[in-house]
Parts: sequence; structure tokens; C-alpha cells
Amino acid sequence: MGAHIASQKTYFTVTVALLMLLVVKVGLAYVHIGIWSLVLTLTVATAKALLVILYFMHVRWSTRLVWAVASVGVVWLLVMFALMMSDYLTRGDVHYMLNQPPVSHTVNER
Amino acid sequence: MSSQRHTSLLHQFNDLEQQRLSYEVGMWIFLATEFLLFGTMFAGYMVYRTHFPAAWAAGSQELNVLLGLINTAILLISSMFIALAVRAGQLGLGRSAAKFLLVTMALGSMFLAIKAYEYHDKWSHHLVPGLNFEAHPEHPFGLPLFLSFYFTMTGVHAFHMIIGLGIVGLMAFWCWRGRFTAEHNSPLVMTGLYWHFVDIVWIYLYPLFYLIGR
Amino acid sequence: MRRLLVYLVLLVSAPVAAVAQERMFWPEQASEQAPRLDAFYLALVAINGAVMVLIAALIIVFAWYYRRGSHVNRRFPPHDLLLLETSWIVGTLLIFLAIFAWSTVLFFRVQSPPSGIDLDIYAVARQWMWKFQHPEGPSEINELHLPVGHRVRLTMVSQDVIHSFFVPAFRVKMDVLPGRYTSVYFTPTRTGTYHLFCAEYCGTDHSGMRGQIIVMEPADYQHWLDGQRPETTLAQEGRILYLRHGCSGCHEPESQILAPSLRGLWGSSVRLENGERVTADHRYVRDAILLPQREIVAGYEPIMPSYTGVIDEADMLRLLEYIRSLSREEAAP
Amino acid sequence: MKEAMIGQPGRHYLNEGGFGWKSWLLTTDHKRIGILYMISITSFFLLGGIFALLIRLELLTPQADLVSSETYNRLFTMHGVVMVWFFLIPSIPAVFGNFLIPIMIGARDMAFPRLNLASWYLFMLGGIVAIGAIVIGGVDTGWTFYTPYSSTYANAYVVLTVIGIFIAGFGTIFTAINFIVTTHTMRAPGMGWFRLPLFIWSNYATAIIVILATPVIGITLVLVGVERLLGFGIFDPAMGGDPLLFQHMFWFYSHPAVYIMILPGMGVVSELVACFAYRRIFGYIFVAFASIAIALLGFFVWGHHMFVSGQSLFAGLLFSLLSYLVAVPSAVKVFNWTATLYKGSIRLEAPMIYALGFIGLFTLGGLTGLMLAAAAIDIHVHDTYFVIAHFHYIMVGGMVLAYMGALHFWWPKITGRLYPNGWAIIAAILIFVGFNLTFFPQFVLGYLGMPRRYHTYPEEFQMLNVLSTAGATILGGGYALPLGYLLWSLGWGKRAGPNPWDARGLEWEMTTTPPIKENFEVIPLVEREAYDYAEPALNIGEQLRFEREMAAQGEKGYR
Ligand code: HEA
Ligand code: HEA
Ligand code: HEC
Ligand code: CUA
Ligand SMILES: [Cu+2]
Repeated sequence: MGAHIASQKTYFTVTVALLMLLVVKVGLAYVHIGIWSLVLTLTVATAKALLVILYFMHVRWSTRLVWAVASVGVVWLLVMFALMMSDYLTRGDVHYMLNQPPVSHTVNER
Repeated sequence: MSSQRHTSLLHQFNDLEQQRLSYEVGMWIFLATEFLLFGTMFAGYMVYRTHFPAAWAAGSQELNVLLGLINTAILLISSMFIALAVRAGQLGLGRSAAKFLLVTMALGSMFLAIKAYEYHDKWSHHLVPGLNFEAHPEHPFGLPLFLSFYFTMTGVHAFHMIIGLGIVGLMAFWCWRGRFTAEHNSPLVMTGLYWHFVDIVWIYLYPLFYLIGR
Repeated sequence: MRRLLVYLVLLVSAPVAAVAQERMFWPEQASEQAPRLDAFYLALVAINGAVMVLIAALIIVFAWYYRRGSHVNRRFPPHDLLLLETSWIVGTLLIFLAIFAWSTVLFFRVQSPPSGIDLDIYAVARQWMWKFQHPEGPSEINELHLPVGHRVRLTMVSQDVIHSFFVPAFRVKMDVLPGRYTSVYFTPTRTGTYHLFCAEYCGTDHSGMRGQIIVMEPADYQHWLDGQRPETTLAQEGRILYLRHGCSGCHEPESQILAPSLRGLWGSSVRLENGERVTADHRYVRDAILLPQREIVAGYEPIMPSYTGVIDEADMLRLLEYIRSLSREEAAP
Repeated sequence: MKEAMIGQPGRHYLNEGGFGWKSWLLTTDHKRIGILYMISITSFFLLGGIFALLIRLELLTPQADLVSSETYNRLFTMHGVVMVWFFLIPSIPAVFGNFLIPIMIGARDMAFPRLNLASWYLFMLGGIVAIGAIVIGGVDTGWTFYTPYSSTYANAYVVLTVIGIFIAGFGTIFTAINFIVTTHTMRAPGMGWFRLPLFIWSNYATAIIVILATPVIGITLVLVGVERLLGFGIFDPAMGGDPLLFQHMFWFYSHPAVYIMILPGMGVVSELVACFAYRRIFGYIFVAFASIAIALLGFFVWGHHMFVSGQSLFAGLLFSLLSYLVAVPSAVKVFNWTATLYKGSIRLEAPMIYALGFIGLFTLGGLTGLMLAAAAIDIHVHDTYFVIAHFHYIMVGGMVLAYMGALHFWWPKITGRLYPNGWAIIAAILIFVGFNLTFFPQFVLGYLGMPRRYHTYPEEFQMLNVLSTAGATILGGGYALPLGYLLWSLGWGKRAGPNPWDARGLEWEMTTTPPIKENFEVIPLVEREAYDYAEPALNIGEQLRFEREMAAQGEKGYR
């Protein structure tokens, strides 16, 4: 077997793609589309990361074991994010709401 | 067992392929731990960003998009050079690998120089929480948090860059001295993986601190 | 069915509790949730005890019966019995889920408020003491007097590190956090004096951060209150702060600056500039004073200054109680 | 060839390569590194044990008489820190994992021998830094380092301790990388995944946890240090930080870490039970995958340490449910070990007594873990002695017993000497009794409401505390015994043959005692399953007599 050797052209192409994605990313920052700008920016960043991982880091040509190791970190980080947010996003004071159901408040709304 | 052992085959291995695979997998496992190390800070980032969205958007305004952009480009290109260096090493071209590594180091140093300039800039604007900070009337809480995360995360990243520079330098030296061959070049490959990983971290740091919410 | 089980276990738990009168093996039961929790606990002890006995008995019996050299049947020892494996996986899972279900029902009951609150008390914790504030004005250090049979809500906050409010006889515990309110609910059912512990490690004198909960007959409690009552109530003190910190300059209807009236605010649902709605509770009003920029009321300018570092936790409670009283007055005919 | 296997070999890893300190401190031999670890963690255990004894002595009376509150708080903190990070986490993996993994899978060494040595140096460096912190003043935050106490208020050497833990953590990570890579790439021909001894499976699972969890505690502690040193706001509520964020990060590591502290022990018990029941482990596949399941599911439950911390109600319930799921694979293991005894041929040698003790005490500890995982009960017993009892049952009653079992089982292989069996059995029983006397009363104390980390306590708790202290004394004596007779055996013990227990496995059947430097003369070809014991293990005569008796009683034949 032995390691795969990619051509120089592959590396040039990937670099150009990366730089183009970078421009897209910066451009996105100046378009105000609310939550979407976050989603899109992160998607572009992930695309870039994937290019680096697959080509520069040769995962595209690696064994299944390397694939598994490369993904397990990502998956576990997502687990951490999800379970942590399961606390932070449900923090609203349930106690309070159960006790005194919110009445519509008109005094403050002029 | 064959009596002829390759000179660069370490005693515990049976053949070069086993050795190469071990090194590659080992490095990837190490990168997985590094990934979680940075990831934990990203988790903290996420919690506070959802908590203080306005303050964090205001924080982004304090950072210099252009410098960040230049730095990102520098790192991406340095990644390409180190990929080329690894390729040269795998073809057995030690000298040209060394040259590519030197370019990588030059780019890496440029990155750090720009980063240092940015830090200095924050310092002179009294934006370093704890050490040199002027309370912000509008965002008494969120802004110091943003800046603390900015300094810690980019700081840890820069620390990785500095270590990377040292290792790349060593590799350049070894390549130049012809230590690697087409069969045995695992340390070079591992250095490449490490450098790319540090690059990937920056790919996320840049938008999260400089761009989003602007 | 669950009811039945509860009663069955209660039947057992009562004598056990009686035997342990001298607090040697069983803590006193002095709140509404205590017997319920004890019943669940005893049920778990029973289940786990049974499992423990089963495993221990099997080990001992096998170790003796199949000791090397004993003349017993050892032919065809099984290695993998898929049916056996799956049945004990599924079996334990089912038992676990049942335990979880029971626990969840209880947990919700204990953590969510009773149908009404009779008594609203504030607690401020700091290294290493407890301070309790009765709405009528009196405050106490390391002691809390309560009337028996009243539903109590304790709203707690810490001035420094994390502490934890723990009264074993009530079976309640809740961490007390810096910068955020947490609350506990309980109804004392027996008069007496009970331990109050700080259960979260908080520094040198953590084990000295103890106190007493004194549960009295309502009449005695009233008597005690009368003996304590200072000139002003908590809300009145809050009113003074409200004037002193210049809140009135903006928030009184006659002021020149456009700021929302605080009358009727408490408990209402407020529409924010970004379109969200939040309930005006302890958390919201506190943040409105300390971090006014975080949640801007719809239709107003973000001009309110932050009072971070100006108002401490004790004064904050007074202000909250005052703002709260503004809504009570309105509700009253 | 046969001769060499029976007598002790002329050359083995202990005399090959010299005896000087250099040959030890610069060794890359996994076996010698294992021994380096054994010496270091034993010292740390004694240090932590002395702290424990001081704690127990102070708690003999309700008042503060032996030490001041400052000192008491330092005692339990350093007891926790030393025991967890410098004793229990490295214990079985770093000593027996290092020694046995290459031999058990038929390799000449770990994949990265130099990294392996570097791990030990990192571990020692971390240990020395931590001890330095203890010597110059100590830490008083509890081993959990909760913020904002640790980051802002504690008046102690938090940063130094944290650096020590961080460095040692990287040592652990490197060991884990070595384990995973070695298991993947270095197995001897014929050693398929399902022929691996269960000890390998459990260490592999442990390594997975180390890889994914340890960096999290590393960076979390660094953040605390940064906040303390520079005044950055990361967890500080005075800057708007959330006091629970630290707890989430800490327990994301520390719950999985408790499985780092039990899985290797489970692996040892599987080996011991199989050997001394003389029988293939029951449900091999299930036990193997239970390790992996524990490793993975163990990451989903950390919030059960935070039921009353101000975490949301919903998150509390989610974590409670998930905690029950992770208990299932542990149950599978307990059941399978018990089933292995059925129709075995059981020898109650010292290692087996430890193994059976492990099963009992781990089960009790685990079952009380289930009670803690019931959020409703945790409200009452959180941060009381109930929790202390729970985890000592698992960590001391479980893991330390497994460590002792492993020590007694592989001691002949490691040193080439046999220890006095009678003494070993006495010590095992002493430890079992002392342990239960120390920690069982603490369950009662906990439900009565005695909070943990309490220097002084109300009078009514005294009786049970006295019992507990009495137990700790017996326990200490129980630990002192092996220290004595094991050291004695080094000089005067009988020489051991290659396979004194008549056990199966490459380390027993294919190596000399002690093994040679490169483990095997020739890399073995593995053709048999693990635990290939000849069953039933009676001698033929007995078996025939038994069958005659059965036939006489008119029992039907078995075909
Ligand atoms: C090696 C260490 C170890 C291990 C393996 C475990 C295992 C478990 N632990 Fe434990 N735990 C600790 C070490 C450990 N723990 C420590 C150190 C702390 C305190 C930290 C601190 O605050 O300082 C702690 C605290 C702790 C808490 C928080 C308590 C509190 O602070 O309020 C909880 C709550 O859920 C918990 C639960 C569990 C559970 C459910 C398991 C399960 O994995 C147990 C599974 C095993 C079994 C269940 C036994 C076998 C099963 C059967 C025989 C099946 C049959 C049973 C039935 C049918 C009922 N643990
Ligand atoms: C990981 C492993 C581990 C181990 C092995 C132990 C072992 C022991 N532990 Fe510990 N313990 C913890 C982990 C561990 N502990 C943790 C994590 C905490 C929480 C800390 C915190 O709250 O932050 C804790 C807390 C803790 C407390 C609670 C303190 C408090 O909350 O105030 C107590 C009290 O009894 C205790 C007791 C003991 C005892 C009696 C032993 C015994 O098993 C020890 C027995 C060993 C010896 C006695 C040494 C051997 C002795 C000799 C060889 C004789 C020679 C001796 C002399 C010369 C003196 N431990
Ligand atoms: C400079 C004027 C000003 C002062 C002084 C001021 N406020 Fe405000 N306050 C505002 C304005 C404007 C708003 C609405 C915009 C917002 O939410 O920030 C507001 C909002 C609030 C709210 C939320 C009201 C709602 O309807 O949701 C509360 C509660 C509050 N203030 C309390 C106080 C208290 C208590 C003080 C004194 C300690 C105080 N304010 C001082 C201007 C002021
Ligand atoms: Cu306050 Cu412990
Ligand atoms: Cu846990």
C-alpha cells in the first residue's frame, strides 16, 4: 500500500477554492440576514475545514480507521454542545410560570 | 521473520506499513484530543453568545476584519506549502521539502506578527479584561466576556502556532540533512497534519470572532 | 397502583421512623414531601437490597458448591445464552425505567411550586452566614422562623460563591448562586427546631455555615413577628431606595423621560424590542436593573443606566419587593 | 525450549540491559515502565491514604480538635486530587496495562515506546508540581474546583495544582494513544478482535474515554488558571459569567472519568474470574461490548451531578434518564461474571477473593449510584456522606480491590516470585471487613443529612463517625500487610514457574517468568480463543466416578 501522493495541481486547486470561500465568508458578514448569516457563515467555514481535512490532510485517501478517528472528535463535540444547551435553552423559570401564569401586560405597551 | 530489517524500521514493528499506519493513526487520535480541547472553549463561546448577543456583536466591531482576513489567507496558503512539503518528502526530495517548510515558517511568523500587532492595538484601546480595561457603559457584562474569550482562544491558538513553528523548523532541518526517505517520512507527515489542524481552528475562529454579528 | 404502592411503603416507613426517634438512623420528617421521599427511598432500598442479596447469594453458593474438587455436575457449562442475556438486559432496563418514572413524578412535585404561596421569604447567603428577609420587614441571621402548615417559597441569592440551602428534616436542598435567583418550596408539617446546613463547599468555614429552622404554630409565629416588626416593611425600604437611586426620575408617570411605568409590571408578560416576550419575574426585573441593555422593552430607548456595582444583593431584594408591591396594590380593589 | 519455559530463564527483562538507575529511568521497555508507574502510584496512594487517615481522625469528634478548618479543607482536597489523578486513574492502566497489553496481544512492545516513557515523565512532573503545591501551602477547593470559589475566592495554590493536573493529564493522554494504536496495529497474527482478552477490551474502552474527555478537563482548568492569574472573565459572575458553565465542563470530563476509574478494574475481574472459575467467561461478546457501551454512554450523563445546582428542570430529567441507560451495561457485566461461576471449578486464591469482593462492593456502590441518579432522592442526599459512601464503594471497594487482585495475580509474572498465600488471604479479608465498616455507616450518615466536606458536625452524628474511623484503621492495616509481604517476597519468596495459576493467555503460556525483554522469542501465532480452559476441570478419575454415581442414581445420559 503506502501513502497516497496527490499531484501539485490538486493542492493549487484546493487552495484557490479555499481563498474563494474565504471571500464569500467575509462578504456574508456584510449582508444582514439575521440568523441566516450565522448559519451560512458556519456552513462556509465547515466547507473550508472539510477541504483541508479531505485533501491537505489526505483523509480522502486514508483507511477507514482514520476516517473514524477523524469524525469521532467532531461527533463528541456535538454531543457536548447539544447536552449543554439542553440546560441553557430550557432555563426559563418554570417554577415561576407554573405559579403565576403570565397575564398579558398592557401597561407597558403604548 | 525475515532477517533483513529496514534501517528505519523500529524494533517493535514488523514492517514499514505497520509503522506508517501506527504513526498516522496515533497523530489523528492526538488531533481528536486537540479538537475537544478547543471545542470546550467553543462551547463556552456558544453559551455566552446566546446569553449576550448584543454585547458580542458589539465586541466584533472592536476587531479588525481586514487584518483577520489577511491572517486567514496567510494561514491557508501556509497550509498549501506544508502540504507541498509533505508531498516532496514522500517523493524523497528532501531539499525541496525543506524549502517549502521554510516558506511555511515565514508565513506562520507573519501570522504571529500580525496577531501581536492586533493584541497591542487592543491593549492601547484599553480592551484587555482584567489587566487593562475600561468598563463599557452599555455592555458592562457581555463585552469583557467576549474579549476574554477572544484573547484566550486566539491565545491558545497562537501558542499552538508557536509550537508548530518549532516543529516545522526541526523538520526543515532534518529534511535538509536528508533524514527522510520515500519509505520513511512519518514525522514529516505528522507535522503536516498538526499544521493543518491549527489552520482549521483558525478557519472557525475568524468568522466567530470577527464576522458574525457585524 | 402507584398510590397503593406508596401507601404500602408508608406503612413500613412509619414504624421505622418511629424506631429511629432519637435521630440515630432516620432523619425526622417535618415537611410535606418528607414522607413521600422516604417512601420512595425505602422502595429503592428494598429493590436494591433484593438485587444485592441475590447477587451475593449466587456468588457465595456457586463459590462453595462449585469449589474445585467438589463432586457435582459440571457437564456442558453454558457459554452464551442469547435468551438469558437479552432477558436480563431488558429486565434491568424495565426496572430502571420504572424507577426513573417514579423519581420524575416526585422530582416535579418537589421542584414545582404548590398551588399557592402563603409566605415569600428571601435569603441572601454569603461566606459564612445566612440572612433571611421576611416581607413584613424583619430579618434574621442563621435562623429562620416559620409558621407550620404554610406553603413557603424561598428566593435565594449569594453575594460571593455558591452555597446550598439544605434542611434534612424537610428533604429540601437547592444551590444558592451568585448573580442569579434560585428558589425552593416546602411546607413544614411539624413544629420544632431543625438543622439548616450549607451543603455546597464554600471555603474555610463551610461547616460553620449552619443555622436553625424554627417551625412554630401560626399564632406563635405571628407573636414572634409582632415582637420583631421594625418600622418599615421590605417594600417600603425599597421605595426609599427607588427614590434615592433616582429611579423615580424616569419611571414616575410625571417624569420628562420616557420610561415604562413599573405599576402592574410584576408577573406580566413584557414585549421586548426584538419581538420576544418574557415574564416579569425576579430574574427579569433584576436583569433590567443590572443589565438594562440586554432586554429592551418594545418602544423605548435604551437609555437606562446600569446599576451594576451600585446596588448590592440586599438592596436589590428591597427594590424587587417594592416593584412587586406595585402590582399587588393594583390587583387589590 | 521446553526446559527454558519451566525453569526461570537466565535472561529476562529485569536483568537484561543492566541494573543501574539509568537502565530504569531511560528504559523504553513497556514492562519496566509499568514498574516505574507501580512504584510512583504506590507512593501517591500512601500519601492520599495518610490524608484520609487524618480526615478520619479529625472526624472522630464533632468539634475541631486535630486540625484547623483551613487544614481540614486542604486535607480532603488533596486527598481527592492525589487519589483521583495520581493514583486511581493511572493505577491499573498504567501499571498492568503497560505491562500486559503488548504481551497479551503478542507484540514486542507498545507502538510508541519512547512516548510511553515520556508519559511517565509527564506524570511524574505533574505529580511533583502538585506535591510542590501541597508543600508550599496546599489547595482548599475540593477536587471539583468549583468556580467562582476556585477562580476568585480561594486563598491557596490553585494555579500550581491545576498545572500539575494538566501536565499529568497529557501523560495519561499519551498512554491512551499508545493503547489504542497498539491494540489496532500490533496484534499478533491470528489475534482477531474477538480473541482478545477482556482486559484488552476494557483498557481500549478506557483509552477512548481518556482521549475524548481529558483534553476537556485540561482546558477547563487552564481557563480557571487564566481567570485567576489575569482576571479575565470566563466563569466570573461579577462579569456576567455563568457559575454553572464550569460545572458543565468539569463533569463532561469527570463523569466519564469515573468510568476511566472502573473499566480497567472490570477488565481485571474478567481475567480473574475466568482463571479461578477455570472456565471461559460467560457471554464474552456481551462483556466486551459492555465496556465500549459504558465508554460511549458515559459521556451523556454528566448532569446528574448538578440536579440541585440550578440547572434547568428539563436537563435534570434528561440526565437522570440517561444515567439509567448507562447503568445497564454495568449490570450486564455483573450478571455475566456471576454466571461464569456456575459450573466452574472455583479456587478461592487471594486474587479470586479480591475479584469476588469487587463484584459485591461494586454492585452495592452501583446500586446506590442508581439511587443518586433518581433526581428526587438526590435532592436530599446530594453533597452528603451518602455520595461519599457511594463513590468509595465503587472506587475503593471496586477499583482498589481490583488493583490488589491484579497485583496478586500478576505479581509472580512481574517479579518471578511467589508471595505467602496465607498472609494474602488474611489481608484480603481484613481489607474487605475494614472497608465495609468504614463506608457502610456513611450511607446512614448521608441519609441523616450529614453534609460532606464538613470539618465539624452536630453531635448526633458522632456514633456513626466513630464506627467509620474505626473501620479506616482496620483498612489501613489491611493495606499495610501486602506492602510488607510483597516486598518480603522480592527477596525471599519462592521462585514462580511460568504459569503458577494454570491460567490461559499469551502472558502465561507463551512467555517465561519473568518475561524476556522482547517478550517472545518468536511472535506467536494465535490459534485459540481467549480463556480456552479445559472444562470441566476435574481430573479424569473424579469425573468418571461422578458419572458412575449419576448413572447409579438413574439419571439419563446427556446426549
Ligand atoms: C469509579 C467511579 C464511579 C462509578 C463507576 C460510578 C458509577 C455510577 N454513579 Fe457515581 N460518582 C462517583 C464515582 C463513580 N460513580 C464519584 C467520585 C462521585 C462524586 C463526585 C463528587 O461530587 O465529588 C459520584 C457521584 C454520583 C452522582 C452524583 C451525586 C451527587 O453529588 O449528588 C450520581 C447521580 O446520579 C452518580 C450515579 C452513578 C451511577 C448511576 C453509576 C452507574 O454507572 C452504576 C452502574 C452499576 C450498577 C447499577 C450495579 C450493577 C447492576 C446490577 C447488579 C443490575 C441490577 C439492578 C437492578 C435491577 C436495580 N454518581
Ligand atoms: C480515588 C480514590 C480514593 C480512595 C482510594 C480513597 C480512600 C479513602 N478515603 Fe476518600 N475520597 C476520594 C477518593 C478516594 N478516597 C475523593 C475523590 C473524595 C472527595 C474529595 C472532595 O470532597 O473534594 C474523598 C473524600 C473522602 C472523605 C470525605 C471528606 C469530607 O468530605 O469531608 C472521607 C471521609 O471519611 C474519605 C475517606 C477515605 C478513606 C478512609 C480511604 C481509605 O480507603 C484509605 C486507606 C488507605 C490508607 C490508610 C493508606 C495505607 C496505609 C498504610 C500502608 C499504613 C501506613 C500508614 C501510615 C504510616 C500513616 N475520603
Ligand atoms: C435614565 C432614566 C432611567 C433611570 C434613572 C432608571 N430607568 Fe429603568 N428604564 C428606563 C427606560 C427608558 C426603560 C425601558 C427600556 C429598557 O428596557 O431598558 C427602563 C426599564 C426598566 C424596567 C423594565 C420595565 C418593563 O416594563 O419591562 C425596570 C424594572 C426598571 N427600568 C427599573 C428601574 C429601577 C429599579 C431604577 C432605579 C434603580 C431605574 N429603572 C432607573 C429608564 C430609566
Ligand atoms: Cu456556604 Cu458552604
Ligand atoms: Cu457521575
